[in-house]
Amino acid sequence: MTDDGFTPVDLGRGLTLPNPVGLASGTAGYGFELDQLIDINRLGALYTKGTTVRARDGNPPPRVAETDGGMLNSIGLQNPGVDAVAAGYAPRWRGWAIPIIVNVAGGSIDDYVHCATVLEPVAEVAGIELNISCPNIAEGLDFGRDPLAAGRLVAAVRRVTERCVIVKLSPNVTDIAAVARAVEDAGADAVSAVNTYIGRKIHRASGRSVLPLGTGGLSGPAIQPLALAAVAAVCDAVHIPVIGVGGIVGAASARDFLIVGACAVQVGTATFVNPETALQVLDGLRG
Amino acid sequence: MTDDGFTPVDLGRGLTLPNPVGLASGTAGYGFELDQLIDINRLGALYTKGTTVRARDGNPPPRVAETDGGMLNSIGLQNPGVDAVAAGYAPRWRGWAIPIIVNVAGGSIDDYVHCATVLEPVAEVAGIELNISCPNIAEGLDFGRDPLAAGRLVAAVRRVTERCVIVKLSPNVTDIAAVARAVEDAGADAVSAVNTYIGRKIHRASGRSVLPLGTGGLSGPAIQPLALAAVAAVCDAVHIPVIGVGGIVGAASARDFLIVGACAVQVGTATFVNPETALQVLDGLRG
Amino acid sequence: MTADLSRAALETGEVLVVERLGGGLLELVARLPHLAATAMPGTFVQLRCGERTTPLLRRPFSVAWTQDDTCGFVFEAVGAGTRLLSELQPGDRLDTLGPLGHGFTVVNGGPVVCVSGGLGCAPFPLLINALRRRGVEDILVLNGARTATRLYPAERFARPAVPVVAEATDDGTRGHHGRVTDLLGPALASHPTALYACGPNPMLGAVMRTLLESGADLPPTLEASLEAPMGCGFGTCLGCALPVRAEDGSSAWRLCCTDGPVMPMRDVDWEGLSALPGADVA
Amino acid sequence: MTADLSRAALETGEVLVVERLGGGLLELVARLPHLAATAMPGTFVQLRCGERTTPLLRRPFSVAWTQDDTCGFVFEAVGAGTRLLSELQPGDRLDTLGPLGHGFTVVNGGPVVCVSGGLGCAPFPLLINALRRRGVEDILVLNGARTATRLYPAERFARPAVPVVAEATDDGTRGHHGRVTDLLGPALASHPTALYACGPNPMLGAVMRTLLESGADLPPTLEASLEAPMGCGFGTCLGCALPVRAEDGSSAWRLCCTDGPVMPMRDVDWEGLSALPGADVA
Ligand SMILES: Cc1cc2nc3c(=O)[nH]c(=O)nc-3n(C[C@H](O)[C@H](O)[C@H](O)COP(=O)(O)OP(=O)(O)OC[C@H]3O[C@@H](n4cnc5c(N)ncnc54)[C@H](O)[C@@H]3O)c2cc1C
Ligand SMILES: Cc1cc2nc3c(=O)[nH]c(=O)nc-3n(C[C@H](O)[C@H](O)[C@H](O)COP(=O)(O)OP(=O)(O)OC[C@H]3O[C@@H](n4cnc5c(N)ncnc54)[C@H](O)[C@@H]3O)c2cc1C
Ligand SMILES: Cc1cc2nc3c(=O)[nH]c(=O)nc-3n(C[C@H](O)[C@H](O)[C@H](O)COP(=O)(O)O)c2cc1C
Ligand SMILES: Cc1cc2nc3c(=O)[nH]c(=O)nc-3n(C[C@H](O)[C@H](O)[C@H](O)COP(=O)(O)O)c2cc1C
Ligand code: FES
Ligand code: FES
Repeated sequence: MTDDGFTPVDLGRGLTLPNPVGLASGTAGYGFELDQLIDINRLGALYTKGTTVRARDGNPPPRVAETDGGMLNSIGLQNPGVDAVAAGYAPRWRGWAIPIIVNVAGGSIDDYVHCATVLEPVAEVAGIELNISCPNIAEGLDFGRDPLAAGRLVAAVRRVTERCVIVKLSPNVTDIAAVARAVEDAGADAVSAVNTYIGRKIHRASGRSVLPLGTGGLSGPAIQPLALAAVAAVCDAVHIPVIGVGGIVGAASARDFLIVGACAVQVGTATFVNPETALQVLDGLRG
Repeated sequence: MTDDGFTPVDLGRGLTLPNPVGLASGTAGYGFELDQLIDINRLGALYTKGTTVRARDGNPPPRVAETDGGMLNSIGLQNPGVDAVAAGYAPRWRGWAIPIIVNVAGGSIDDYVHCATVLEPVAEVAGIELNISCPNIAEGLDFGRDPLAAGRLVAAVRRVTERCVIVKLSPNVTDIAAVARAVEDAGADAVSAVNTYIGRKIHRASGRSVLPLGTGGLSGPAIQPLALAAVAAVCDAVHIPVIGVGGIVGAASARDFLIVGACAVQVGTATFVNPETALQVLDGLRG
Repeated sequence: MTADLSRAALETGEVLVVERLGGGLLELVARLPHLAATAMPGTFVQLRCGERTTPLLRRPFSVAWTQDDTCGFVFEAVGAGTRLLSELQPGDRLDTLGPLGHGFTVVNGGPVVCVSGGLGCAPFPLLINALRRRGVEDILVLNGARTATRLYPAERFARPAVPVVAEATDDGTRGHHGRVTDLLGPALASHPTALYACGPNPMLGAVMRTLLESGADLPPTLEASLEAPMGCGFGTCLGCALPVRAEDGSSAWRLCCTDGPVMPMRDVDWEGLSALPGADVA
Repeated sequence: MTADLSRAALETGEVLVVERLGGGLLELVARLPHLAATAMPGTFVQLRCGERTTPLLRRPFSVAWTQDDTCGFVFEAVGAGTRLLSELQPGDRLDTLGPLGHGFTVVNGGPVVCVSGGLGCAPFPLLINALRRRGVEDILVLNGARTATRLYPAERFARPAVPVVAEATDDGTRGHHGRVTDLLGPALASHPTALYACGPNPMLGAVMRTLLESGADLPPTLEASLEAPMGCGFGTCLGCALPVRAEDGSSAWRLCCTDGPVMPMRDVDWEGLSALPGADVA
């Protein structure tokens, strides 16, 4: 038990989260904004914005749109590139108590391997989360929707890193359990589920899609029952730790994921509504 | 144009809907309740409750549970069996202006073929909708999640019926367009999309799943952006008519489906909230 | 068989009063001429709680009483829907669908016993009024609740003439210290022609068990108003199944919303019902 | 570069006044000591509209003015969120996150021109107050709206001393009959040190175009408060991108919420901005 009253969460390869509540990728940047708003170091993990080999400008706006109980996003992986993260951001994480897990995205196995290689010597990086499930870039879903491809990707990354490798699964598949098993077999230390659901919104005045690529990723409370079903299926399928994410707005919706077998959770969209949500989840889970 | 000001919707094989707004399967029974509450004969189609070879008692309760902007159901295809529908219900439809499309479900190709055969001589049946996507029975999703199986099923049914065959697609797949193409190639006259999304809810007092099978099907406004994305993908993939369904609550959310290429829509869960929703959609689309 | 929904209608009424009775009980009065004219004892109404998509579904409530063109409802804020109802103000609109369901059999002669647990009080004023109009005067209400403040006030069970109300509280703060079922024994001594019960499903099961264990003859009319989570309230979603014993003794489902909510207590599969997670799963 | 959020805080205030100004404009006053003490001209606050999950996200609003421990906001009910705000009553709680964003550069000497289109009036009272405290008295407000009732009242742009307000309405019901941009020419004749603009993005583009076409020297301080749909408001979602011209002339995105909402008008890629579907896509 930590001071906070939680049993640490062992994700393998030396990565132990002080508690089960983390900030989901893409909803907390690289931590520097939220660090000014909340006591970020009380949390269990920070999953960074998806990071790619080269800097990406992201998609044209509008990039967000609201739906019933949820939001669509089409950020397009805007990020400064892995070198800037390793060289520029990592030093700023020095001394942070919260484990930093860098979310990595790419269009090819080489991309992921390159990012993992760059991050390997960076002491401030506690682990990497392979985002094989971003619906907002052309090549974003290929790995996440095919167990074989996902397995190959994980095996390749496994070869270049001793860090804990978490694989972020896409829910936009027929059988998420099959993808989970494939990445487990290929050497993933843990899986996180789920990324966003492919959704579309029509701008009613013009009859055109709101988001520039037509579709975007749906997150928020609307997807919580879907994410919960997906995470339960993953928990039944694998033996490695499972991190639940999707529509968490408070301790009750977070506990649902622990009940179905997840060992930790990530708070995403709810942080936008209230930056303190993850801390409230933490306090609520203990209480 | 009909009196109502709509261009009739030609679904093929002689099935022409007087207007694009129908009542979705499982949310309007066999029409006899709603006929007492609304002017059902103004609507474009009634898709009946999923009907099977033999009568089914359905799942143990609780069978419905609410979520943010949606509801989960696990009815388990309670229905009186196709013989009772053909012999007992069809005569009561005589004289109804609204086309009756019988939604058919089963666990094997033989089941579907049997139902289609029984319904074939029934004059009051305007078409059949093959439900290959019910998440609430053990065998319910097999056909809907595999393009090959779906194609084989449709081909078999095609051989025994001259009726218009609509195939109701499952959204719980990696590639809904592939399933749509497969059923088009196998001879389906039209497709409807989507059925419900697999979801789970935890009963927080007990920590157990609310629904008896653990999971159920999510419907309602929460899924509208997801259904819209799925229907757009189907419209891009096939040349046969596409009927959009999922989360429609009024004319605006219905029009979204027409904009992405659907030729008709079905109103489901919203009918529970307001039995007049489909009529309001109809009036709103015209207006 | 298709339910008779010929009286059911959408009606938007005006909220007239939202009265806090203490202990969390609220009485909502609204002008609803159609519902007031057509609601039968034990029927219910589907109320829309707020105008947004969360909470999505309507919520079922017994029609507690009707007077001229107004209706009364008794409830408590237990979740999102009832919380929204509790925030209504006079002048606000109330979106209703009703009357729905199969109500109580109103007998022609007494004595009659009404057994209420908690919010189970709700259908009884309307029932008692109907009984009185049939000339039934010998009406005994057994009213149980957790604590005194949560007892629906005796004088509200019927206006103007209050029936005999025997009260029980779990904590002994008013009336009998114990369960409302403890009061059944003496009540049965009068050989009632009818016993009507309403309350949480487990309480109804306890009533049935107590009746059977008492060895007394069961009243010829023996009915309970049951609860189930509802999707539609009018028989199309098939979401509100309750277990009953079919004529041949086998188990079957009946719909709470159209076969019930009032069912003959003899028909209910109480064992099956108690094995279910209960209505509080919503 | 990471945004400076050191002053931003969650603060739950109390609604004091919800005033209907006519034409659909509302002025909301709430006790928010932290925000009142820290808001700078042109910064904004993220307001939670209702307590439910629909509408899910907060909505951005300019801090219109502050006085002691209260803040004023000016808005209009255009959608679900603002409708909920418009239904607030004195005594209700208001959940805020702010101050956020990068505000106006408050110059030290005039003349100064403020250009407002529609609800673009919102940030100006606070800005004018700050200018006055720096000794700037020569302030001209150009205020445009569709129709007279939708003009933010001139006397509210600054208290107690009203600045000079020139008005324009599309329908000619008050002031100049035409666009607010028609008033720019004469205003520029005074060689303002600063021009501040706020309004819908297309109106801001029109201001820039008019300035460039006028051939007059551009004011040294030339800033606009822009709009974008926002996910978070504090720089983490990257949802609020706006097109700017980078130093090397190439196109780039800047975040409305942290790089803006106030941006140098010279930097904005007005062509890129006008090619976007616009903020009204939310
Ligand atoms: C035919 C019928 C008549 C009813 N009449 C009344 C009445 O007159 N007065 C009254 O106070 N209540 C009555 N109820 C129960 C009432 O419908 C629920 O309290 C209400 O739906 C709760 O809604 P909510 O959004 O506040 O709670 P939710 O957030 O939906 O759930 C909170 C809690 O409410 C209870 N609940 C939810 N749905 C139901 C349900 N369908 N049946 C029983 N309990 C439920 C559960 O305990 C649950 O844990 C009746 C129920 C039925 C089926
Ligand atoms: C920095 C900033 C400051 C603002 N200050 C004010 C202010 O002081 N007063 C005021 O009335 N409005 C202001 N707005 C606009 C305000 O945020 C929107 O009107 C509001 O979000 C609409 O919410 P809604 O739920 O009512 O409408 P929605 O249902 O979300 O949308 C309805 C309509 O509102 C508009 N809208 C929605 N979101 C935005 C957005 N982020 N930016 C611009 N327009 C939008 C669109 O026209 C849309 O069609 C500001 C916007 C920004 C970005
Ligand atoms: C604006 C936004 C950006 C996101 N960016 C990423 C990303 O870069 N990498 C990733 O793996 N997931 C990303 N996600 C997905 C979230 O991490 C999370 O899986 C998803 O939003 C579901 O959780 P929620 O409902 O709590 O938001 C993003 C989500 C949002 C809303
Ligand atoms: C209670 C319920 C029962 C349903 N039963 C069936 C069914 O028997 N057959 C079928 O094809 N779809 C069934 N559906 C799915 C609906 O027809 C529809 O595809 C889905 O609910 C999405 O639409 P909605 O969001 O408008 O409800 C059912 C849906 C609900 C809510
Ligand atoms: S609630 Fe829908 S059938 Fe009873
Ligand atoms: S609104 Fe989230 S980054 Fe600007």
